[in-house]
Amino acid sequence: MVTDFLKTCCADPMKLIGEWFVILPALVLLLAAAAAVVMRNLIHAALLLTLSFIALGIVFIALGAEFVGFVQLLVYVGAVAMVIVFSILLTKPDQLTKSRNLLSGFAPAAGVAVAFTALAALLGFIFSSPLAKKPMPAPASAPVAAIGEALMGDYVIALIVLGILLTAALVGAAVIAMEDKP
Amino acid sequence: MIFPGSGILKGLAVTARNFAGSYVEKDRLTTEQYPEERPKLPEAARSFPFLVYDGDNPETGMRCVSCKICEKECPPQCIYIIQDRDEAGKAIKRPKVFDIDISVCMSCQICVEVCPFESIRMDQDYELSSFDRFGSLILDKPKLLKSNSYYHSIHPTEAAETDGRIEADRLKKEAAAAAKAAKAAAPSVVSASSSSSQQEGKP
Amino acid sequence: MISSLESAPIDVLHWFLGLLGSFGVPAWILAIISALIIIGTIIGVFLSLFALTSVMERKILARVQNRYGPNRAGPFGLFQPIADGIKMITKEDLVPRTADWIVHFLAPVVMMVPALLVLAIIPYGRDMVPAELDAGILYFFAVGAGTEVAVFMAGWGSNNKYSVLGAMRAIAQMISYELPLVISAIVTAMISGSLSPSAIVSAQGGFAFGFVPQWFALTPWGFTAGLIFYICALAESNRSPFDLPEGESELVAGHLTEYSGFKYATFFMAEYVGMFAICGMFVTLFLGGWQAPLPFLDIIPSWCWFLGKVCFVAFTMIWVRATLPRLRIDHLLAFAWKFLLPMSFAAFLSAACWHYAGRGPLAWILSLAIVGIPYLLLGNAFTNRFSVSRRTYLFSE
Amino acid sequence: MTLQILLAISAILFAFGLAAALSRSNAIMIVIGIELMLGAANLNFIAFWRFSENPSDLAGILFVIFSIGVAAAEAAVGLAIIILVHRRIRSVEVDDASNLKG
Repeated sequence: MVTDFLKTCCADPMKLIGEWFVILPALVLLLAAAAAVVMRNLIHAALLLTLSFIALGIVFIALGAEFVGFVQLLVYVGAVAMVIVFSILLTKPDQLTKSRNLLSGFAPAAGVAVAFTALAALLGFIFSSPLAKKPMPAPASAPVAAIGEALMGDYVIALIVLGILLTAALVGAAVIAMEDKP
Repeated sequence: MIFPGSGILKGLAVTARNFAGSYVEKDRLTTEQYPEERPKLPEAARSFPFLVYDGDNPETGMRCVSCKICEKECPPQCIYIIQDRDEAGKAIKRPKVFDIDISVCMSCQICVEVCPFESIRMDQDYELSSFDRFGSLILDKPKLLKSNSYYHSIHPTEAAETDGRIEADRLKKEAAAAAKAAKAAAPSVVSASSSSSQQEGKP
Repeated sequence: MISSLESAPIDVLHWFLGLLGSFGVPAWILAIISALIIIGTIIGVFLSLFALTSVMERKILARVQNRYGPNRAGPFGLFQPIADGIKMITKEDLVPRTADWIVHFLAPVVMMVPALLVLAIIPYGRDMVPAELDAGILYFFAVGAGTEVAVFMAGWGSNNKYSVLGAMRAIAQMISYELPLVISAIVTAMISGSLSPSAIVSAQGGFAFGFVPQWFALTPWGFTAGLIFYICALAESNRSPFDLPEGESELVAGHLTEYSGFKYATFFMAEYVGMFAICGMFVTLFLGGWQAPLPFLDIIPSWCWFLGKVCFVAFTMIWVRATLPRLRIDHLLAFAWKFLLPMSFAAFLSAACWHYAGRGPLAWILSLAIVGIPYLLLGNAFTNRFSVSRRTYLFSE
Repeated sequence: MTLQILLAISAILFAFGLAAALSRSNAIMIVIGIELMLGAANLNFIAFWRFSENPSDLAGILFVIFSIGVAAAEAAVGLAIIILVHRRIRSVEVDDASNLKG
């Protein structure tokens, strides 16, 4: 194992770094996500969620999907995480730690059990599927120009619908959260 | 209908004019560069008291006669005087010790008001900070004694007035002594002349 | 001679790497060394710019107020940053007892990282981009989003109500101003047809009539978008008049209240480096990047032009700081959502018209109208909305 | 590296998200769990795009872009609802929001 590692290291260091460039952020992603899920302090959970979003973005970039990675960072870190944090601050920041813990009571335990059953089933399918054993193909890239062409060509209707959805969500969120006038 | 944002542009123009102007017109910059340039103090500026002496020798020209009025009048009691005595133990009209604790002094100038011999006056020296907490904030006699010409340099009007008063006093006393001497004719010429010379002090 | 000056930094780097290569250093180590040298140079240049600005800003502000400014440390006060640095390092690093110490500790680090990362994609000169990215502008904004997290962490970790208030204001402000910022930047990408900063710079090359530079800021839509970008850049880098997250007079410095010593210095540094990065982006997007303003001025190396333009934009930011008072928080947010956002959409539309009307006189008139009419209408609505009437005091007199 | 590793990572991430969404009683934690699950789905899309025979077909990437957009809309509306609920019942615990009359 160690000798193998050293051999790869000396033979082609760049290749090794390239592989770890995916694995390391993925490990950070899983650890941060796990910590975010079990954390009692909501703010810590939100910050760890932000970290896992960043790690996910780096995984995307490492896999060659630069554009998506940057969009992930921009939207999730810049907007979604901040909106979550903001709503935590707006809803009783003094009772942060009173949230019920994982695995206390029957219903949460059942939830965790369902989640792990799903995980076991998924892992079973993944490791038994012949498709998933495929080796990594040559590095692929998604040039921004091609993505732009696709967005404005084949997928233009989806893009417009997304725009309408976002506008509706913006207006809807503003209306829902608006202070009711007595 | 006004053009929006014109106010901001106007404000920017004002600050730009100030910025450029401070390099062109020197009198825009009113700040004094303190250690290099000193402020020209107004004549009425006062900091702490000092003792005036006449002539060149501080010891002989001292106006103070150790009457201790200032010591008694001083509200924070920061003046400390011991009268000098000669070998025989007889009091001399001169202080042996004259200390002013300027960490206590409040610059009220009452000592100046009460001094009948025009001896104690207010200084203008304001650079009195020191690293020594106890020693250098107590001004002793050598530090306090400053010449009449120094007094003239800091408070010219007041010093001239004081000199005029002393001179008038002296003239009056001389005239009185002369009149007395003329009236009393012979009997005690020696004692009268000696007493007048003692009172008038050094010119 | 001229061409050698133009590429002098790159030549020096290549010479040094060639020297190392002649000693038999393997190629991949050379690649790492070259990257480290580039990173070190950029960080060095920007940190010394920060040091210079920290004293120049105070001097400029002083001059505006008819004072001298710092002039005691060294000639013209130029050693002031060293004195400040020594002061900051030797200060005690205080952490409040009730603070969320790990968040409190990490905040300055998280603040510094995006500020340095965004420097990677700015074209500093002809063929001088540290990281040539296809989606460079997107990278700039994606990484820049980390600043908000850092500000929030600082505010929350301090466990101080003023800090949390400052952090909440900062987040509200940054999210609000991010939208017009990104939209006005995207306008330039739309016209030049690329998200890569160097492509946008080269799209602004050349001169109309032989002497008028074709910078985007010199077109109606580009001027509008540039102005919006500039205003949002002021807000994003927390500079006056948008500095209420750290308003000293109301929030005792907001999220910075509980920071002292080197952590405070790190925040300060990150803020200034971020300001320079966004100035660099502004220059890249709207002021022609490293292009010379007149054809015959090409003899001056391109990176000098870039540096000069960045310094000029930074100077105007200081100038604005010296002029305008701080906004109120509701005015600030209303300004972003009700004025800047519609105006950035107008700039967007105007740029599209400019492109399709052939970039000629007709395009000028059309795009000017599309930008100008909403500006006048919105601006007048705003000035009427916020105009101050004469106050009457009921119980005085 | 094979596709298996990426798919396993994404499955574990999905399980974490599911566990959070099902077992936490705080509404904000449920939103966090949903975001994690969406992230896992996005990771799957990117992984399949990366290992596909024809990477110039950008369906995977475009789907992720749309999914991120939808997630942003969902987060905005969801958190607005949470703030509204908090304003009504002074709590963000989902168990407390048991009254249909609002």
